Amino acid sequence: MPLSYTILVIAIPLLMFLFLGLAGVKMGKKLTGVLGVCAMGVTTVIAYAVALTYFFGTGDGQIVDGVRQQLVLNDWTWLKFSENLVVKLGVLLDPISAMMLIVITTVSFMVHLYSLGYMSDHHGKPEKGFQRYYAFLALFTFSMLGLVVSTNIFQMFIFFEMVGVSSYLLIGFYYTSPAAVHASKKAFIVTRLADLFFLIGIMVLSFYTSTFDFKALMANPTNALASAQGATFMGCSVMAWALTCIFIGGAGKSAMYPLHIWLPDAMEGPTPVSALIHAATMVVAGVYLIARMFPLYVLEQGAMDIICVVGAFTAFYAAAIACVQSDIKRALAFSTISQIAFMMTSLAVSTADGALIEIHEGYGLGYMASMFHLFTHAMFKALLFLCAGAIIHAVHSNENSDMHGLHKFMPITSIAFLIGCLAIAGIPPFAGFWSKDEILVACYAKGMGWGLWMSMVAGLTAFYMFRIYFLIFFWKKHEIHTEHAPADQPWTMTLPLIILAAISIVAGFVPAGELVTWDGAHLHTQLNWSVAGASVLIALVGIGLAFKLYYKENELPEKMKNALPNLWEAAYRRFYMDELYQFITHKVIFQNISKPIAWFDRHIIDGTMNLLGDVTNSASYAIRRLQSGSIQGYVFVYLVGALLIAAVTMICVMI
Amino acid sequence: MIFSNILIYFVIVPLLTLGGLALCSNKGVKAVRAVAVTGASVLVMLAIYLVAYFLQARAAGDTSEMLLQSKVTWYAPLNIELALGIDGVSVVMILLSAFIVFAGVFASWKMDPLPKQFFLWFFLLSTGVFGFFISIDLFTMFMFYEVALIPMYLLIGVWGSGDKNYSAMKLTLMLMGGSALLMLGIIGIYFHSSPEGQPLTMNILEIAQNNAIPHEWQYYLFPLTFVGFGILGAMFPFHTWSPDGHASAPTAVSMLHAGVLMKLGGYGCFRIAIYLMPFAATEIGWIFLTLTGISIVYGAFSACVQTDLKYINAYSSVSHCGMVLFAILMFNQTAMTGAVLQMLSHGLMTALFFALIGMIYGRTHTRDIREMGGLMQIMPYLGVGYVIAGLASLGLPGLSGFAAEMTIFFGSFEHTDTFRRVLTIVATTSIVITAVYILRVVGKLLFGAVQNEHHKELTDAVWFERLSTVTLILGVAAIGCFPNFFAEIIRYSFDPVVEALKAVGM
Amino acid sequence: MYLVPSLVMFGCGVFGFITRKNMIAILISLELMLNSVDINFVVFNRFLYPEQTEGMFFTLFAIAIAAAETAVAIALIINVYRVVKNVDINQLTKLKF
Amino acid sequence: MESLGNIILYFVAALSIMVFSVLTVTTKKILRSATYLMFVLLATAVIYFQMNYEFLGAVQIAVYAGGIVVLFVFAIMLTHKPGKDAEPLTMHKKWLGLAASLLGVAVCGYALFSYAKFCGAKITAVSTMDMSELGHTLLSTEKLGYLLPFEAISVLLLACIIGGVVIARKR
Amino acid sequence: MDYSQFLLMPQEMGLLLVFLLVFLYDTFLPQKMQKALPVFTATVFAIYTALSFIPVAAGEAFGGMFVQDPSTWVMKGILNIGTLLVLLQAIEWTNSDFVSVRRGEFYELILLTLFGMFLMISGRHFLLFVIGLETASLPLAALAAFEKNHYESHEAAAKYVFTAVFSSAVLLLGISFVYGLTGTLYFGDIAYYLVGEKSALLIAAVAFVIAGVGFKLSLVPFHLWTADVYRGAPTAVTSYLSVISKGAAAFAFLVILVQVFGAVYTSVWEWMLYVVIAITITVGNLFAIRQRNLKRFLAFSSISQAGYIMLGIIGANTMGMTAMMFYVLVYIFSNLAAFGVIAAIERKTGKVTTDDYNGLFKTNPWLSFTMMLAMFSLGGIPPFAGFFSKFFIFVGAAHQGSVAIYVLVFIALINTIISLYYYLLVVKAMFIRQDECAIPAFKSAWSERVGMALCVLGIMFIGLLSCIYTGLSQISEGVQTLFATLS
Repeated sequence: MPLSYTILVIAIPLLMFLFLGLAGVKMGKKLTGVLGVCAMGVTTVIAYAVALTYFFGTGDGQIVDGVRQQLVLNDWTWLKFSENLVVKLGVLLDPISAMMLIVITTVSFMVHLYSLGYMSDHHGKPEKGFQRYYAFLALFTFSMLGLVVSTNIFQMFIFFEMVGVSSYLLIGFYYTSPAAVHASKKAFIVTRLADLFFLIGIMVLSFYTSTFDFKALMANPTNALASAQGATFMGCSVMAWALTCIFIGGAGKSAMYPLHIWLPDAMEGPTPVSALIHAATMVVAGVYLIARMFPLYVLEQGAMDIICVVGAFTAFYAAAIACVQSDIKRALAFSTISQIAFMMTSLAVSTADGALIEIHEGYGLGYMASMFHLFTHAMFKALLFLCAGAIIHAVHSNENSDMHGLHKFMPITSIAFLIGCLAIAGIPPFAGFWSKDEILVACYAKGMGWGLWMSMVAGLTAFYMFRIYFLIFFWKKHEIHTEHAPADQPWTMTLPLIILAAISIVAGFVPAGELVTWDGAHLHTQLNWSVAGASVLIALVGIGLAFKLYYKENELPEKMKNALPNLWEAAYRRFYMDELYQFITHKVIFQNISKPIAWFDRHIIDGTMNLLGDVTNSASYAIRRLQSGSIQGYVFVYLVGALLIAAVTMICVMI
Repeated sequence: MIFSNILIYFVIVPLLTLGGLALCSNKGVKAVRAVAVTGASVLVMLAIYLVAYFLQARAAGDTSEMLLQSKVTWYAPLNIELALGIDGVSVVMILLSAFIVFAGVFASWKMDPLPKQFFLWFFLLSTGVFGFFISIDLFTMFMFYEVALIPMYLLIGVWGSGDKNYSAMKLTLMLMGGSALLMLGIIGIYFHSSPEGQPLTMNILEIAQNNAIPHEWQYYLFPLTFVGFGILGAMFPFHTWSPDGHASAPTAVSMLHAGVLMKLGGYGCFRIAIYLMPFAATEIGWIFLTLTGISIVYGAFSACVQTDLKYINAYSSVSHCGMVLFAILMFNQTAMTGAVLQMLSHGLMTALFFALIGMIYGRTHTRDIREMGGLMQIMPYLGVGYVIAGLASLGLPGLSGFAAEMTIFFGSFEHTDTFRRVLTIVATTSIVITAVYILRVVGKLLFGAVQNEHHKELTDAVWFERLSTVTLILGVAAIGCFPNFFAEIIRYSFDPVVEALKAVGM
Repeated sequence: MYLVPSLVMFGCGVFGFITRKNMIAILISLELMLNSVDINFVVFNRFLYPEQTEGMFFTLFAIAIAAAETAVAIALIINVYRVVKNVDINQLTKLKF
Repeated sequence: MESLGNIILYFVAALSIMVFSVLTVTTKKILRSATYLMFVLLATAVIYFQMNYEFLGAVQIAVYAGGIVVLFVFAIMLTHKPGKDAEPLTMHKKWLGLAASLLGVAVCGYALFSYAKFCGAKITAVSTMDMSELGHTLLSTEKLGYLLPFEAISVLLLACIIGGVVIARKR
Repeated sequence: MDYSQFLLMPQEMGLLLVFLLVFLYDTFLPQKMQKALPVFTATVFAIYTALSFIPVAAGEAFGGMFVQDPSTWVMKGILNIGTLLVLLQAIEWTNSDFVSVRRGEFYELILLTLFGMFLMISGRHFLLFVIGLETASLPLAALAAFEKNHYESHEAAAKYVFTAVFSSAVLLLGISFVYGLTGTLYFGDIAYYLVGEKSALLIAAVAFVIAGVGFKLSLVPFHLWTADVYRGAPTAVTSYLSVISKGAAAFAFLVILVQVFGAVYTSVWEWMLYVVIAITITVGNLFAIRQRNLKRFLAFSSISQAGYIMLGIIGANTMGMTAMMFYVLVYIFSNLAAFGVIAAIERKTGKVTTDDYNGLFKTNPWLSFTMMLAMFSLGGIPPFAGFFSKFFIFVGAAHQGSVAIYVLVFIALINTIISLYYYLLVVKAMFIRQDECAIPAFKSAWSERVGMALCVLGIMFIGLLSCIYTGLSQISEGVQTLFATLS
């Protein structure tokens, strides 16, 4: 299939969005759903074809000197800022974008399919916004695909905004629920704040390099950095600032600490949406952004260090919180944060010593590992979320206290969930093992401390995942609350689970090292058995611990909780980050900035204007006595006026 | 013969419409509507033709500063002419105005009482607006400017709501205060328009050509003209007419006022204040730059805590229009292009907002967001429209606000001095604050549970309301999706002014 | 020196105009003022420009004007008297502010 | 002209003008006020005569003293109410009047007496204008002729007559 | 004795002829024909007005005492138009019960005062000027007292006559000083003698002359009579007082200041006038804000308008003169439109306050429309004539060029906002306010309607038709000799 068909991958969802958005109201639910799924299926097929052609094809100068080239397929001028700065919209194919096409279309297709069942009713009532839902899904898919194929950083920014909005719309899908509305608002505003930094970063970067174009930037990153030679701001080079700002943009989307707070709340949206957006695709946009600009970052060590620290901390922080969450979607959300932080860290541990030529051991590896993990994580995390969706759909609750012991009722779901857990815990041969192992290798390459830290987090991951698993499916006998006993869901929902589970098992064998590398060249990797062994061991310990604590109902968890009540409470409340934000937004911004400004406006500024009017009026009132009605008074004023004019002029002129 | 110039018809058509309306009987609302729609449609067609003409002329290599120039001497002793001419900026402004007038007619379809009188004033206002944009003579520009202002008083006073007397008076007086400053400025410019011994002129192009305004006079005249127009452009701290005025104005009037009239301010600032007095602009522009910078953030913050829909929008307008003036004062092509894009964007978007607010208000009889909620369930069409307007306002790519704001930011950032850069960064923060207040109002108004049981019986938009909003939404989307089309029309119109600024050492 | 009487007369006229209550008395004060101006003209004419007679003629006409003014004013006073039954100037303050 | 008699006459006239002026505006009885006015006017006429403006003096006596004062007296008679002629001045008004008149006198006095031309100006050549010359000038159309004002004032008088009629009419 | 010189004053002669015709009609025709007198007068006067626009030969008469030049010619024409409008609007009133016995006198006095104003305009000798001034003011006292059944009318007349006589005494004092300084009363000769003069006497003289003429123009602080007299006098007389008398005084003032005192422009009267104008505009406006009686309201508005008129004079240039004449023309139409409406409503209902006008638009749309145009024009709103006249008057003033003038123009502009405020109050009452007991719908008389229609036409088109201003401009360019002695 010619690569130029890539444009279709983007166009079809867009057209679907417009079509469903405008005409959906008039159509039946079935028709809408089937249409959406079919369109997505076609898109998926084309995307696979394109990606495979890109990876394995050889025509049209795809590979030069053994290096797989970046291909710019379309480039349409969207807006010209100035002669140099031209925003174009186009399609860029390179290993990571091709990979992302696969990831996005796969997960999206699964979710489309899954939603046919999931979205048909809402807590037992027929879902009203079914058409709207599919339209938004299509919009999101379009935005995300547009994001990954961006040819320039500004297009990236545009689609960052677009995915933000789609995410907003989908989180707020149940718009009658205040929680959902609040969550969607929060998600949008937090990511918007991050995007502000992204924008500033782009402004600085583009000002010095005079281009937005990725290809131009990455072709010669040293030059790009050198263009801002000497320009510093607060002691650091402006490029470091620019790249840090851009990272903050990415961090917002990817929910890095401290901009992660929106993601758990975003779970208010429909679960398939969480699977698609908040687990597999949109949240990795930040990672993707850094990866896209990797050659620049690698040369700017300061920015890289910041990313590294943020990533490592976030990984642990989120994992710790995930250990105590009782809402299964929230727990999964924190797990997602933690995993994305893995990817971030993996990217950031890459270092280049000054020049690009001296490639460090972890340099290419971290990049590759990160992307690989992105891929595998998308699959198994989507799986986990969809499983969670199925469970929620069955028991109409998110709380694990309402579940317990579901294994008997929903065996397929249980097995799929177990596969997902094993994958994320990094048990061979499941997908997560392979990618996580590469990441740990890269971390150890940077330094022992980084490696140990990340290994520990990996262990924690295994623990909390299995904690969830056991709490849902075992722990104790299920108490049936609803009229129907929970059961495995219809095929539309089960089929995606099975497919994804299958992918999760085999995805680790994809030869990522040969396909997804930063420079397009092959990277030969081999399993580092010492690292792998250690990590598997840690994972097993975690699983064991979880088994001990949560497989059967017992007192132990409660005892642990009581042993460190404060810590538990703090972790359960996500270390009070939400309260902090709440404080800043409501108390500081609303109460101490907006309210005073509004007051100032009404009373001082407007008051001044009104005062002018009042002063005029009262002046008018004050001088009314002049018009006393008495002729003699008039004449007096007349004469004195004339005499004063004369006298004053005399004084002025004569002196 | 001036009548062979298509531009003059932008004034003649509204005048004819006025005449037609005057002939309608007081009773028959149908005839009134028919005349109004006809007039507005003709205007839209003329505007579209004008754009086509402009593109074709430019493509054909006509690089003169103003196209379609023609002039008739009006007041020979003072050298006042009826001088017409357009450049890219005027063209898009005319297009914008035509669309908003069109949408405004439909938005006031059910105007009551006195529909005939309403449309009379409405079209008088549009006459002023179009006249302003096609003129290149200071006097006629000023005249049309005032023609556009005064109908506002009655439109708000008679057909408004709430504390309309106060608002109408305040609005009129403040804007007239602005025009008083402006008049002084224009007189000052006039008397220094030519070198010693040559006849004075009111023609903007000639004045710019002569470049004879002494520098020490520019120091007085620039602030006069800039503030004069700035008041209309809702520049801090002269914006306070805007919240009250908009809150009381009837829908179509708010639309026209925010959509078009406020643009007169930005347009005038650029066309008269900066173009004619580049020296003072570079010397003391920073004062106004600071003020507009404050406007942007200040308006946005103020909007955050308002509870009246129209107040929110009015403050949002302060912020957005501040952006326009801010960009104009950045003195480079990119930023100025952005300013005009922002004018277009804000014009359509705010008109859309006000149209929707009017329609919602017409149903719920309240504009207090605390008393409403969950309207999306009741009137999905209006709800979706409102969300689209909101998204345009907060700068969603694909809708108009984004392209405009980005052009402004990138243009502003082209400056290397710290002052401008810091201001630019400050201005960019508005995109977050905008998101905050837009989402706040959308969340409270449209989402959530229905607050008032009575609202459940309300109906969704009817055909003329839909037509009105669809027109505007299409405009918003057109600018958002194809900004370059508009930017290319606009961009080169700024060459003369940028060169003039460069010549004085900008 | 010849102007002193006229000056005093004018001052008296002003004083009378402002202080008197009776409208006729006010009119009398006015006559003083007009007359003082006449003296001015005559004195200027005689002392400074004796070769011509413009001042004298002006005075001549001024006397006629004064007569006309007085006539109209007195007619009005009497008219007012008919309505309000006295000639107190303080009565005429209904129109004010 | 500069005879002692003339000077004495002048002083007598000037003094009586001043004294009677003051009396005119300060007397409480309105009729006396009118009488004092007549004295002032007559004294003015004396000054005119003394300056050889006989015609003017005559007009002054005839129109002013004869006509206007009589008019005043009639008016007083018409409007006078016995026992009501005492009009106590309010202090407030008195001060205002005094201030205004003093200010006026001060300004005018300063203006007049600071003017160099006046100091030491003397009556020089005394050329009397005989009646025929005066009449010719009055009806001349040349420069320094007064035909037009003469005609114009007749219009003025006509207007005042009509006005008087309008005012005086009962309806 | 060259009586042919009277031929140089055809407008004055014509006016006297009209007067005679009216006088004879009034005196000799039988009672039953008297009812047609107003129409007769208006017709004759209309013919005369039309004829008065026949260009006349420019020249001096009576040894320079009387001057006829294009500017005086056109100014008289303008005043004729205004008077015609006043006459038209007065027809219905003079046929009303209480006035009809005296209607002949009304017209005769109006015509005679107009004659006086013509003398003021054309007179180039102080004696003629003073006679003109008196002719223009004394009969007005009689006119003010015209409504005998109203107490206010009497009070107004008394106030008018006392202040008028007082001010003429002050004016005469000023003139006597001028005479003392120069020994002549011919304008041209005075100017010649005054070159380089700079004495206290001159300053006092100028101040007193400004006071004397300022009284007619009702400049602050010589304005206090205005409101009371306007309020008390019959509306027809008020409208006459407010426009015609003011216009004539403005022109005469220009001539005196520029021609007589032109030599001492910068040294003496520029700053006097500067202050007077500033406080005139401001005080007039401040008083106007609080007025609820429309006639009083228009009185104060006319005070501030007088300030604007003076702006055309302070520049002391031809541009200002053109603007001044143009302003007067526009002002005539605008103010008379307002007074026409007020008169019509007052005649029908006796109501004259703004509150009475609440909801007028509902009942009497055309009257409201006329009134609104008048208010907009007075407030200087385009495209109505008032906008143009204001703009030109500012341009005329600013043409002088000093920064001080710009500041003055600025003050004036700020005042336009205040004035707009109170003009809009009237509009608000008519259009926005609602009232259950609004003035009921009525049909105004044909003559009133013709008068108002003419005013509306004037308001709408005087500004848009540039030929009027251009013509005036050519005329004032043609009398540049007036400005010859300007320093």
